[in-house]
Amino acid sequence: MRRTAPRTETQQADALQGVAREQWLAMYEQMIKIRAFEEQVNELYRGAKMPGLAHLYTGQEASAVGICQALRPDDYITSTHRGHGHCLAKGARVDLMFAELLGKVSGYCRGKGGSMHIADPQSGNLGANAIVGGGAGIATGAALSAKRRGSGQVSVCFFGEGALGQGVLYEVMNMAALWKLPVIYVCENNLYNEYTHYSEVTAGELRARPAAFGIQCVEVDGQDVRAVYATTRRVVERLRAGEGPAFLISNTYRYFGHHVGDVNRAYYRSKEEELDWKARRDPLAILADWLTGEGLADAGTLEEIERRARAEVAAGVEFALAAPYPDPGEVDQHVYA
Amino acid sequence: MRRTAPRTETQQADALQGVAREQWLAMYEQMIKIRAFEEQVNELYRGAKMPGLAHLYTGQEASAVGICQALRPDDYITSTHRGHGHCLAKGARVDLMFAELLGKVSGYCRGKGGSMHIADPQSGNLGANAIVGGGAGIATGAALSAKRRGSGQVSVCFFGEGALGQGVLYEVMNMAALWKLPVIYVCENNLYNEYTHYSEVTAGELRARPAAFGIQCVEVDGQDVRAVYATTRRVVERLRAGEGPAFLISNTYRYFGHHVGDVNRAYYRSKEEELDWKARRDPLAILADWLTGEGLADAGTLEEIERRARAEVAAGVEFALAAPYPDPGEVDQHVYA
Amino acid sequence: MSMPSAVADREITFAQAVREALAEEMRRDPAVFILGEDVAEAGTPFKVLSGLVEEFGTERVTDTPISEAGFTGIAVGAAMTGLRPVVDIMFGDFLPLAMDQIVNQAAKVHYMSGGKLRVPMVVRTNLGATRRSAAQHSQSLHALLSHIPGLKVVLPSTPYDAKGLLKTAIRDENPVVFFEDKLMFHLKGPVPEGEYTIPFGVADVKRQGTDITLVATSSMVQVALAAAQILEKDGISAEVIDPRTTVPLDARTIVESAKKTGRAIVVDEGHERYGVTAEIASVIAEGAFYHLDAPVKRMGAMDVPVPFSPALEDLTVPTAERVAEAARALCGRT
Amino acid sequence: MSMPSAVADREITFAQAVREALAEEMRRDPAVFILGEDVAEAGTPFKVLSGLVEEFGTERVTDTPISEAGFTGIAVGAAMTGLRPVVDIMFGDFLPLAMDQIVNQAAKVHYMSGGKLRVPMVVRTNLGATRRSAAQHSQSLHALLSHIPGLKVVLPSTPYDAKGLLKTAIRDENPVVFFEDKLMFHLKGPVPEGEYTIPFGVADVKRQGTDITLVATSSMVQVALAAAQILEKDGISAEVIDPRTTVPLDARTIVESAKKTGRAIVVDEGHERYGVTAEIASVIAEGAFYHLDAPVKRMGAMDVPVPFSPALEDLTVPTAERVAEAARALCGRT
Ligand SMILES: Cc1ncc(C[n+]2csc(CCOP(=O)(O)OP(=O)(O)O)c2C)c(N)n1
Ligand SMILES: Cc1ncc(C[n+]2csc(CCOP(=O)(O)OP(=O)(O)O)c2C)c(N)n1
Ligand SMILES: [Mg+2]
Ligand SMILES: [Mg+2]
Repeated sequence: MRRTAPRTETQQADALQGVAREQWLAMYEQMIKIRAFEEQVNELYRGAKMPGLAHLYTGQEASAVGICQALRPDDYITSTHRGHGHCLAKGARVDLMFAELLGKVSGYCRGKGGSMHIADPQSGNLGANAIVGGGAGIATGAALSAKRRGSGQVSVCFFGEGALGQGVLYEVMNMAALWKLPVIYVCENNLYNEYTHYSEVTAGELRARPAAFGIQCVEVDGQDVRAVYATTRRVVERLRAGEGPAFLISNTYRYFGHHVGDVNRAYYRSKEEELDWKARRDPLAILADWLTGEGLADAGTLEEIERRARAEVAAGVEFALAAPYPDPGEVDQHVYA
Repeated sequence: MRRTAPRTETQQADALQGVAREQWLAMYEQMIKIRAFEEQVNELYRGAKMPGLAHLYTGQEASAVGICQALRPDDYITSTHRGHGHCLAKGARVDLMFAELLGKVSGYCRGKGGSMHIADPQSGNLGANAIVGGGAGIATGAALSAKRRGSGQVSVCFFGEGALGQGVLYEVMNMAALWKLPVIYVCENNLYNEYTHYSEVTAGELRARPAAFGIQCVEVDGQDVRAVYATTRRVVERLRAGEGPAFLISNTYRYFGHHVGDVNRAYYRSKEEELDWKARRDPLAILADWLTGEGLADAGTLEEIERRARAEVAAGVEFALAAPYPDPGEVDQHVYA
Repeated sequence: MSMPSAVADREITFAQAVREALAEEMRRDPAVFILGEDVAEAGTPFKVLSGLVEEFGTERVTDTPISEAGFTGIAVGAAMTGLRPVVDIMFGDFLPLAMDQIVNQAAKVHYMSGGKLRVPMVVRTNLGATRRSAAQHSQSLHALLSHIPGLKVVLPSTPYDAKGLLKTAIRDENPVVFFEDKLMFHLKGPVPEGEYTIPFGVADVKRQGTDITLVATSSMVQVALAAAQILEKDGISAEVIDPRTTVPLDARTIVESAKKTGRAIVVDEGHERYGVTAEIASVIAEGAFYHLDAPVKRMGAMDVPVPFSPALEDLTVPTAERVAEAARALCGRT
Repeated sequence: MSMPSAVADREITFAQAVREALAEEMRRDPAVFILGEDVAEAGTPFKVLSGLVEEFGTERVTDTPISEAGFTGIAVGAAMTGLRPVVDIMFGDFLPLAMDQIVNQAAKVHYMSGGKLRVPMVVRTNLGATRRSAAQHSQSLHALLSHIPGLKVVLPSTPYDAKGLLKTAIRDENPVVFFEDKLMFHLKGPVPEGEYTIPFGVADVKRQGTDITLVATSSMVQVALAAAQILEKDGISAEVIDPRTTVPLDARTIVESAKKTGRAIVVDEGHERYGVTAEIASVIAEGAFYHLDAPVKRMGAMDVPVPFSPALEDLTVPTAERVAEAARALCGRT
C-alpha cells in the first residue's frame, strides 16, 4: 500500500506560504461536512428513506477538498458515481443535494438525476456520471472550450483508478496533450474497483499511463489535505500558464462498501486494512492534529466547526425530507432544451 | 524521420544464424509478389475492373514478410484495411485474393468481404478489418484462446500507427499484460493516418504507449526484412516461453496514396519525401543488395524469382477476371452460422 | 426441445436458473468460460454468478478491468478460435461502450468471411427500470441489438425460459445477446431438474385467450399476465404471448393469435419510438391486416431518459393497470 | 422558415450545400467549430469540407486522432460550456464507437441535470450502401439513434434540405445527429442564395399523388420519386413524402397522406427489422387504420451485413423498380 507522496517538504512549504488559518479551517469544515453528509446518506438508506443506492466518499474527503480549494469558483469539475464529496467541495449546497438524493423537485436536478448525477453549473460542476470514465470526454471538452474562449478556466476530471480501464480516457488524454488543454485528470486511487483490488486489473505502473502521452504526472497523499492542496495549486498554476494537461494520482481509501449495501467485504478486503486506514490515515484527524499542533486551532474551535457542519447537514436532511416530489408533468420535460 | 532500428548488429546476427539462403530467397519472392500484386490492384482499379477502393501495401512489404516468416502456419494474425501484404505473407493464395477483390464467389470470402475483409483461417488469418484498431480485440482474444488451449500459438495484431488513437487498443493491451497473453501488437508506422502526419495527432513517444502497461517494446527498421525477421523471431520466442505480450514498432512508408484514388498528395506530403524513401529505403532493393553482396544470389536468380512471382500474379488476375460472381441466392446466406 | 413451462417439481429463482444453465454448460463443454467485471469472487453485484468461480476457477470465471469494449473484443477473438465465451456486461446501459465490437465485429465476421469464421459467443446483460438507478443504469436497449443482422437477441421472462434459452444461446454458433430483467432475479418459478433447452424463434403462449392478444417481452410479460387477470374480471379474455427471442422472431404465432382475437397490444420496456413495439406492431398490422378490429396498440417505455425520482420513474414504464385500460379501450369497453 | 424547395436560381451539389451551411453558421457564430478526422486540409475523404480550414483556420476546423469516442466526448463537454461543436464521424458505421458518448452522455445530460445543462452539438455523419465498401463502411444506422430520447435525427434528401436542416441543427440547443447520403454528395439541386433554415419535424411532400403514399427517407427519396415516375406510366398516382427528420417525426403529414390514398409503402435504407420502416409503418397503421385499403408495406435494406460483391450488394437495397412493383401489388395491379 502506497501512502506517501513523492513531493518534497520544501515544495509543499513554499506552496503553502500565505495560506491563512481561515482557509485551513474552511477546509476542515468542508471535510467534516462531507463526512457528516455521507453518514446521513447511509442513515437515509438504512431507514429506507432514500431511493436506490449511493456510493459514499467517506475516507476520501481530503482529496476533493484539497483539490477544489485550489480552484476558482468558475473552474470546471466532472465527478463520478462516488461524487458527493466532489460536488460539496466545489460548492454545492447540502440541502439541494439531499433533496436530489431523495428524488425531490427542489434537488439540483429536480429529482431527475439522483445521487450519481448531481450537476451544478453555478459552481462549475458539469455533473457526476454513472458511467465509469464518463466524465473524461466532458472535462476535456470543457478545457478545450475554456482555452478557445480564453477564459483562463481549468477543468478537473475526477475518477477512480477503475476508470483506467476505459479506453476513452486514453483517447482524450492524447488530444489534451496535443492541444495543451487546461485539464487535470485526477485519479483517486482508493485501491478497489468495486470488489476487486486494482492491482488485479491494472497492468504496469499507474504513472506510466499519462506518461504515454507526455502528460506530467504528480502523485500525492490523498489523506493529507495540505499536500493535496499544495500540489494542486502548483499544477493549476502550470495549467493556467498554458503548459497543458496534468495527471494527479491521489492515493486514498474508501472507508465503507462500494455502495451503501456492500456490507460483507471480507472476500475482497480485510477488516484490518480498513481499521488501519481509519486509525492512521484519517484525513480529518491528520488535519486536526496539524491544526492543533501548530496552534492554529484548539479542540473547542474544531468542535464548534463540527457542530456547525452537522447542523447544516441535519437541516439539509430536514429540508429534503419535507420537500415535494416533482409533479408527474415533469416526466417528459427537459428531454429537449 | 526515424529510419534506424534500435537493435544491435550482434543480436541480429545471432538471430539470423542458421537461416538458409532458400529462406531469404523465399522472402524475396514473397515481397516481390506483394509488390506485383499491388501493381495489379492499381491497374484493376484504374481499368474500372475492381469494385470499390483498395489501400496498397506497396513499400511496406518487408514488414509483413519479415514478421510472418517468423511465425508458424497456425499462428494467428489480424490485419487492416491495408491488408493485402499481411494476408499474402501469412500464406494466402494470389488467385483467391484477386477473386475476392473482384467480388467473385471463388474469392476467400465468396466475394462478400472484398479488399478490406480477406480472411483465411487455414493460414491463421482471422481477417482484415476496416475499422481502424478493429483487430485489437480479436487478436488478443485469439491469444487468450491459444493460451487456454495450450496450443503454443501466438497471435499478431497488425495495425497502422493511426490505431493508437483507438481506446480499445489500450483496454486490450492492459488485459494482455495482466494475463500474459502471447500477442504481438505490430504498429506499422508509415507516418500517415490517411492524409495527416501522425505527429499531428499523436502525443508523446510511441514507445511509451505499450510501456504504460508494462509491455515490452521493440522498434525495427521496417524496410529491412532481415531486421524485421530477426527481431520478430526473438520476440516470438519470448512469447512462446510464456513471457507475455510484446509491442513491435515497424518503421515504414507507403509509396502510394492512402487508397488507390488518392493521387494528389502534395497537401500532406512532399514528392521529395516519397522519392527519397523509394530511392534509399526500398525493401526489395535492400534485400536484393544484401543477397547479391553476400553472393547468395546473382541478378539472374533474382530476375527468375521476379518472373515467377509476376507470372503467378498475372495468372491470379486471369483467374479472378474469369471467375463467376456469387449467385443472388448467396445474399442472405452466412448471416447466421 | 421446448417443454411445457408449468410442469416441474421444484421452484428456483431466475438468478439460480441462469447460474444453473451456466454451470451445466461449463461442465459439459470446457470451451465455455465467463469474462466480465467482478464476475468471480463477487459473482457480479447482482450475485447471479455466486459460486461459479469456486467450481470452475478464475481461468474460466475471469474478472476483467472496467473495459467493456476491450473484453467484448477479446471474447470475439476467443470465439473465433475455439472457445465459447459468455461475456458479462454488468448493466445493459454499458452496451454502447462495446457497440463497435458487437455491431461491427461479432455480428459481421461470419458474413464478411463468407462463412469461414464463426463467433459463438453470448453477451449476457440486463434491462429494466424502476430500480431508482437513473438514466445510465436503467435502460432497456434490446431494440438496438435487434436491428443488427448477425445477432440473435433473447429476452427470457421466467426462470424456466432463462435456463433453457441460455443453454441454447451458449450452444449457438452465433453471437447472442441475452437480456435479463434486473427486477426478476429473485422471481421464483418451476424449473425441472433434468436437462432441457428451448429453441430460439418459438414464442410461448403464456396465457390463452380469445378477445385480445397481449404480446409482451421480458419484464413486461408479468405485467401483461397481471393485466390479463384484471381483464378477466371485466369479462375480457386476453391471450399473452411472449416471443422470447426478438431475433429470430416467431411472427407466425403472434400473427395467428392476432388473427384469432382481432385485437393486439405490444408491451415492451424499451423506449416506444423506433423500438421493439414498432417492429412487432407492424408485423401484426401487416400479417393480420384483414382480421384486425382495431389498430394495434404499442406500449413501450416513455421516450424520456429514465428519471431517478420514484415519483417520475414509475410513470415511464407500462403497468398492468395501464395495459388493462388500453385493452378495455381497444375492446370498446370504456 | 421553410421555403418551397424547387424555387431557386442556382443549382449546387449536396456537398456544396453542406459546406455553405457550415460556412454561414461559422461566420454567424464564433462558437461553431468542426472536429473530426481529416476535416482540415483534406476536407474529409469526401471533400465535403474543402476550403473551410482556409477560411476558419485549424482552431475551428480541427483534425483529430482516430478517436471517435474521444472527440465526440470532447464535443459534449465543449457544448456544455459555451461552444457549438459539429463533429464529423467519417462513416456512419463508426457511430458505434462513439455510442456511449452519444447515448449515455449527449442525449441524457439535459434531462439528468433537470434542464440545467445543455448539449448543443451536431454529429455529422453518413449512410448508404452500393458503394462497394462492404459491411463496415456501408451501414445506415439512423434507427439506432432515432430510438434514443434526447437526440434529434435528421435525414436530408436534397441539397436544399441539407443546407436548411444543417443550419437548423447547428442552432438547435440539443444533440442532433445529421445523416448525409454518401451517394448524394454530387447530386445537384436548386438552392437559393439567401439565408434560410428548415424547421425540424416538418415533412416535405416531394410529390403529390392520390393513389398511394410512398414515405421515403434520405437516399430512398430519389428511389421513391423514380418509382413514382414508373407508376405514373401505369396510371398510378403516387405521393412521395419525406419526413426529413425521424425525430421529431411529422406523423400528422404522413398519416394524413395515407388516409387520403389508403395505401402506403415506407422506404428506408436502414435494415428493415427493428428499423425506421417499422416505426413509420406502425404510425401509419395506427393513425390511418380506418382508411387503409391494404397493409402498409415496409421496404428497408435486407437484414444482412452489406456484402461487398456488386452482384450481391445491389440486391440489398430497395430500387425504384422494386418499389414500383410493390406499389402495383398493393394497388391490386399485378
Ligand atoms: C462503464 C461502466 N462499467 C461498469 C460500471 C459499474 N461500476 C460502477 S462503479 C465501478 C467501480 C469503479 O471503481 P473506481 O473507478 O476505482 O471508483 P471507486 O468506486 O473506487 O470510487 C464499476 C465497475 C459503470 N458504472 N460504468
Ligand atoms: C474507427 C475508424 N475510424 C476511421 C476510419 C477511416 N480510416 C480508414 S484508414 C484511416 C487511417 C489509418 O491510418 P493508419 O492506422 O496509420 O494506417 P495506414 O492507412 O497508414 O496503413 C482512417 C482514418 C476507419 N476505417 N475506422
Ligand atoms: Mg477505486
Ligand atoms: Mg499510417
